[in-house]
Amino acid sequence: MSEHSVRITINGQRHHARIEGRQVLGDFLRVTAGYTGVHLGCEHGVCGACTVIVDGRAVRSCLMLAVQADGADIVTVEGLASADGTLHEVQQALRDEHGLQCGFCTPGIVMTLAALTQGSVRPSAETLLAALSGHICRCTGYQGIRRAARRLARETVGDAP
Amino acid sequence: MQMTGEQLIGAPRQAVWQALNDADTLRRCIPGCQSLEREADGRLRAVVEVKIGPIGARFNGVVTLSDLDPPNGYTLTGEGQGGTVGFAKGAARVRLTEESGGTRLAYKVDAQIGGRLAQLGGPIIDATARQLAGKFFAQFAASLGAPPEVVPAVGTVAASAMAGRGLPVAWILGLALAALLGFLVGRGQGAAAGSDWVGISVGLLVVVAAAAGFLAGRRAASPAVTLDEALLARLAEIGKR
Amino acid sequence: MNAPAIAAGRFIGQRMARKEDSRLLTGRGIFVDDIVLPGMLHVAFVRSPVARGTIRSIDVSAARDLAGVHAILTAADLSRFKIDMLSFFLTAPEIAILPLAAERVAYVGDPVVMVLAVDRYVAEDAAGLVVIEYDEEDAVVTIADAKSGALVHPGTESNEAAMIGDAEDDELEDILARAPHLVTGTVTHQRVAQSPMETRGVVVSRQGDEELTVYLGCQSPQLAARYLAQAFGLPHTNIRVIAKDVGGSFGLKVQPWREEIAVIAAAMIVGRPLKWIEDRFENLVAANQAREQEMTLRIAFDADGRLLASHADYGLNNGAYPHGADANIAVMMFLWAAHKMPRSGFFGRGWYTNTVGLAAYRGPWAMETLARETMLDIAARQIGIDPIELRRRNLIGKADQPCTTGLGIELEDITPVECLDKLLRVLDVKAFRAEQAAARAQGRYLGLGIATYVEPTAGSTGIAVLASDVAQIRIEPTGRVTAVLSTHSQGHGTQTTMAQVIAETLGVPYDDVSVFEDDSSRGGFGAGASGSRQAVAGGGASIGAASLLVDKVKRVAAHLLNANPEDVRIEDGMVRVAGVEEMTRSLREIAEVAYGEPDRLPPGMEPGLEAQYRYRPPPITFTSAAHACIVEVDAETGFVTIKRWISSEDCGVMINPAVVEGQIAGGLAQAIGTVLLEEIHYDARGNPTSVTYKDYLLPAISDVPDFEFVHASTASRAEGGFRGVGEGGAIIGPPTLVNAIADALSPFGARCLDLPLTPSKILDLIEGRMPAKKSPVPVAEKVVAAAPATLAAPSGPARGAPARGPVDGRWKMVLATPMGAQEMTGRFETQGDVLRGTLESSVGSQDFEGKIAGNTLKWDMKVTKPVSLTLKYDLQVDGDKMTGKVKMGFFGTARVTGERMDRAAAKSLP
Amino acid sequence: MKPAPFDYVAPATIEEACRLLAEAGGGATVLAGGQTLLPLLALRMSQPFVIVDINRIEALGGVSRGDGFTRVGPMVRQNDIIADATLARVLPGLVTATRHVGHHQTRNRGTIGGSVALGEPAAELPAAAVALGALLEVRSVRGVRRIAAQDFYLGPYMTALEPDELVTAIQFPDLAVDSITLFREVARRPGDFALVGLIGALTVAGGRIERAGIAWFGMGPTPMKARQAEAALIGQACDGLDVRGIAELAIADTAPFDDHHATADYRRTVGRRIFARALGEGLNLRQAA
Repeated sequence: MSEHSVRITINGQRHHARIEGRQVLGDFLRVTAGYTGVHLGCEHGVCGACTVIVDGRAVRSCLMLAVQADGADIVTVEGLASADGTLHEVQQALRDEHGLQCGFCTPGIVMTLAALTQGSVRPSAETLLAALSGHICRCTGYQGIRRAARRLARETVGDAP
Repeated sequence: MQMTGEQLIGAPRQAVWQALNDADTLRRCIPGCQSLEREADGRLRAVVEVKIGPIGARFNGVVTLSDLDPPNGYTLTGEGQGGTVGFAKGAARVRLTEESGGTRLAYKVDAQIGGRLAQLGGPIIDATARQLAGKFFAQFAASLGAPPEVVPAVGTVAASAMAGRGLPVAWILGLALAALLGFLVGRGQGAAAGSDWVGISVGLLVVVAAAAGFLAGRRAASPAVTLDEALLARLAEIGKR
Repeated sequence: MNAPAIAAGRFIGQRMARKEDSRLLTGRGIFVDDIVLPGMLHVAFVRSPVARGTIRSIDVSAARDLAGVHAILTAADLSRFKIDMLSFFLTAPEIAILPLAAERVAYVGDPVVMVLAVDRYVAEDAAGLVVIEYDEEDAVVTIADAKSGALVHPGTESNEAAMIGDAEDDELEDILARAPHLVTGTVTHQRVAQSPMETRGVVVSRQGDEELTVYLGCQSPQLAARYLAQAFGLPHTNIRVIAKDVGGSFGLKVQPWREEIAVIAAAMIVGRPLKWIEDRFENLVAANQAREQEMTLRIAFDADGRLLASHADYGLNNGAYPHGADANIAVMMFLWAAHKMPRSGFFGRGWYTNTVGLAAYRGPWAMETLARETMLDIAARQIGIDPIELRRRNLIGKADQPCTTGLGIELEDITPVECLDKLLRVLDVKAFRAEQAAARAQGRYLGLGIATYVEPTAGSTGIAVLASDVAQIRIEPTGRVTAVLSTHSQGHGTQTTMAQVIAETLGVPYDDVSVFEDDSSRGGFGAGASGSRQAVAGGGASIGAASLLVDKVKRVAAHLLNANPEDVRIEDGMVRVAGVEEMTRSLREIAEVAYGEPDRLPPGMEPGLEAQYRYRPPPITFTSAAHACIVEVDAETGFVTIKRWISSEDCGVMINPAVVEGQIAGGLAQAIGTVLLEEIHYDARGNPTSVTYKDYLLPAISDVPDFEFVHASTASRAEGGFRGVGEGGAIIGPPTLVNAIADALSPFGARCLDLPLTPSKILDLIEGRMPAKKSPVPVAEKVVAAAPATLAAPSGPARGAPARGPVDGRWKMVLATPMGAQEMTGRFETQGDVLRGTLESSVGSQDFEGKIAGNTLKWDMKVTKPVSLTLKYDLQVDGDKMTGKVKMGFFGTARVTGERMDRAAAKSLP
Repeated sequence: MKPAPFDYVAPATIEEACRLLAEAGGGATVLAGGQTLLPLLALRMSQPFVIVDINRIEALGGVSRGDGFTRVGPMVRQNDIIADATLARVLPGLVTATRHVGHHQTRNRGTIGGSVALGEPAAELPAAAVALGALLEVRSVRGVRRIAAQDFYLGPYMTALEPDELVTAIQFPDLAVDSITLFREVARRPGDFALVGLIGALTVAGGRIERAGIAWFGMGPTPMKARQAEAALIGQACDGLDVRGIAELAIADTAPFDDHHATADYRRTVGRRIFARALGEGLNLRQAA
């Protein structure tokens, strides 16, 4: 089985590692790089808990090999709040709206919302809610998550499920 | 899962019996069969590799021949281990009787598939095994010099037509193979997108139905599956391997 | 007696931001898989691919040779430990349960071999190299299979895991037969997976010979530690269970089970830290599951639609190794707990099958609400009464209380009627009916569903482990407050809600209070999350401990300031004396004196500001609710759209409305999944076939509507007036939605009693094609007595054999009750056909008198606690063994076994 | 759920990729978006000796216009298909279909070529390729060949692609400007597999249907081309079209199956209805309402 040396930037830090070709990105981020905020909920690309931002886009870190991220710039949930502890806008919205309970699925939801709201143009609530259909939360019934998404959206119109 | 059936083969019974006991013939006829060696006391050890698109596995199968009653028939019991993906096992009773125009081969099979195959593969298994049996049959008959049953350019058949086709040896090893479609060895590109991957079981069931139906030829019942020329060409081509 | 809604306090009743959230939102929570220890090895299990059979051979040679593999263990390796698997009640199971399968496997996924390797990748590589040969046998998969099939557990009498109630009740049958209206239906609830987003997991490290630190996904570190201590026969204090953050549980992690126990045993063997994190495939194949039950309910009404009687025939698939063999007595206890039901009977049985074992799932008795509420709607249609009116006529209201239900439950303040009233204030039923009619005219099918229920939450009788909770609170010398509680959160937010209660009671800022509940080595025993109990049990304990501190602070301050303790108040962390502003001191100043200057304290006062209080909640506390749901069913595709959902609940005083609504909403989402999406499938050979999240469908954000909340909030009699709210949504949600769909489909005369209601099934209902039904429970049919050979267990009791010795003497007896096995000592003495004796147990002893005929002993015993009932014993003596049954009124019949304790004592009694 | 060992190679050119595939002799699996392959690897249902990652091959990306056709690189990510201005103009049907593939997060990685090459029978893009008459350009060390999408799919995950071949381009013929797109999908949840779905493109001129390409997904072993319905539509006047009759013909070309999520019966019944609606609404026919 092949081994590869990779250079990956995570939350602004450069990581240089030698890894097996088969190592999944999610395992690399958690085990090799130590970003345990990345949660593996299903390892087959359905639950969304492992979502991180790779080169500006929200992707499932369980559906990518770590070696594929060689040279990539990755942001995990640990990389959002500012150094003084001030929460990122998305994190604050979820906190204010009680958008989490056990918090296991939360990092993925945070990263999807962070990826979609980072640009200059705010997406609509519909766009955010459609993207959130790629996340499973077993605790909240999505009420606070939906409120947070609407608050983060360009305009706060109701969603059409 | 149970299968019973019979088939007329255009060859004398002695020839059929010998072929049934000739490891080399069997190896050539078994889809995806990498090796098949006869061991002491009638045991046959086989390695079958199967691959469909990105999915694939290697199976080690052992078949034991018992109740040997040449040239009238025998009983086979077989087991195939696919490692992580699961297992397949079963038993089959084979009878050969002479008839005008050749030899009638009748068989009765009882078998199961287990492990991830059964959990993720769902309903494909049963149909796959039947299809493999039919597939083997075409090969086997061909190996005996008689052409496989005529295949219409476009076969229109019902899943029910799958029943009662096939030959136990292929089927027993096919069990291992049943994991996935033998006639697909090495087919398909592994790349995929979307989260499309779980539909596998579903689809396989039907393609197998189609293929088996196609092998079932004219004994078609009400229309269920229409196969296009490309598929028939592909199946025919694989049939030649 | 309902107190008016409580006016919100400073913190109690406020939507405070959760203390848990800042760490969870920034990726700094600590879940089991985040724990890494030096030298830690990773575990992968090799699991059975067959549902039932014997293990012919195990070959681990190839796996053992793989680089990176440290050890490979089987049941034989673990057999050096005597491990007692326990039920949730910490009682011994009725069947032998091993962490790893030894000779037989009983379900697909049954763990057989453990691989210990440097990482999970290698562990799985090696697991794939282990070759196990099985002799497969026909699997017992469904309840129907269990009744006729082979024994799931050889050596048992039958596949009946547990039984309650009565098969025959002629008097009741008579009432049902004569009733003006009899409504009958069979409700089928599919098997579901609790499916917490964090799967099960354990990291364990051995310190010294017998000390263990266990990081565990659980619902209470305290209960888990006690469980492990009993299971391994170790001193409780040697086991430290830590569970900082747990990613949901919903009943699955209520107790450690086979895999966790196996990993802990393995760690003791190899002396290296071990980690096992269940992957999602394992979770859906081999983690205990829930529900899968059927109830045939017959309800009799008088001409006015008032309840006359009902009979429930109930079956529950226990799987192979349930967390506790169960016929789910709670289903029967609460089926009519809130209704004026003159006469009700039931016959419930739990069955062993070759499927994954039964575990709790949010509202484990929810079937009673599903069956009752869906059948009440059918009754309303059949009788021709509005479903709301039918409920009004039969619900127990304020004026009817206090009262005692037929099953001995004392009701004083349930409020389903009040909840219904409040609900109907925000729901205009008339307007909806008009809209519904207009829609139907255009071929659109709208439906309104309503349901009511009551939910028992914290209780303090019957279940020992749930009887009390403890709070230890300190006002630190710094003036900040630290509380160590026996509560535990798997998302409940008890670090937030308990801090609100403590800050409110103490009069300190919310931010000054820190709550710890994550480590069994601090604080005392408590069952943590279970049965919606924490607000009541934990809240009460917190109020109790905080009140002790308030009292002490007042006495200290009064002493220091020469004031009257009654005039001292604590507000926002400042200690004030009424009317004397300059006497105001910070709590910190008082604390510094209390800890550091004992001489300035009142004479004889213990220094420090620390208090502990263990709270016993009232015997039972009820939460009530009424929900309404409006749906539209697309008659072309069978898809259901939920247009509106209103929850009107009374969970007493709300500590944090946002948390309350979060609990209800989470339960409702699970309810929506249960009704529309979720189902664990097994094929005929016991292969699970919904083993990924593409086949096991959980509700997504697009499946769950915005919920509207109405709160009745009447104070309970519990400390603080809390009632608890954890499970309600998952209990009342399913019938609310099913009733709405049935209402929408009423033009088609469809009955929707077979969950889940998939688009395919709904279309079948609409077009009159009956969907393929699973085996319904035949009404009160008797268990086959004449058993096939397989049922004649070798070690089975020799029935009807003549007594080969007198009964006189002392006997060790075991009573298998719904609460687990109860041990007692029996003393017997016979004179002719008169039998006298005494039964002694930890609870106490009681004399009895009965009859002996041949080898058959019969006597009755009256019991008054927890409810009054008569125990009817019927035993056969066979030499030094005794077997038989005891009828326990509505608790059903329990098996009794006995063994002579002292041969010598025979005949030697005075 | 961790992948079994394999060798990983990431060629930079098509030629190198083809050479690697040829050398592997059937033992290689191509990694494009990986949104299907990674779960199969994690479940160990896929245990290839070699993974050939084509994500670093520049030449496999990009959307370009040719004479009478649009060329889409197989490695164009699904979300880039959705965002592409050219495709929105010339292939609205492809864009609509792509919106229904998986979820936002999987579409950020998932590619059109990966989905088309896998041939999941319940997926949108293979059906789109068939309905829109796409031509697949396929390369190997043995040379180049072009395969019409309708001949490409032999069964689920079973295609005309040889083990040493790579899909290097997907060409869509231009549709008349006033062509009509038909798209309907019924799935348990957004992003789930279709229980039943259809995509089609009709070209109307002078009130008559000139060209019709229609394919089902989730309705058989492959994307099922509605041949009989297409034949019946061509040359017909839009007004007074027997929508339901044509829906019957369309269903005749399907072979649905029972599974956990729906029965074959359900798929046929609902397929009939959504076809009639899609066609009716597409042609603004009153019968549809």
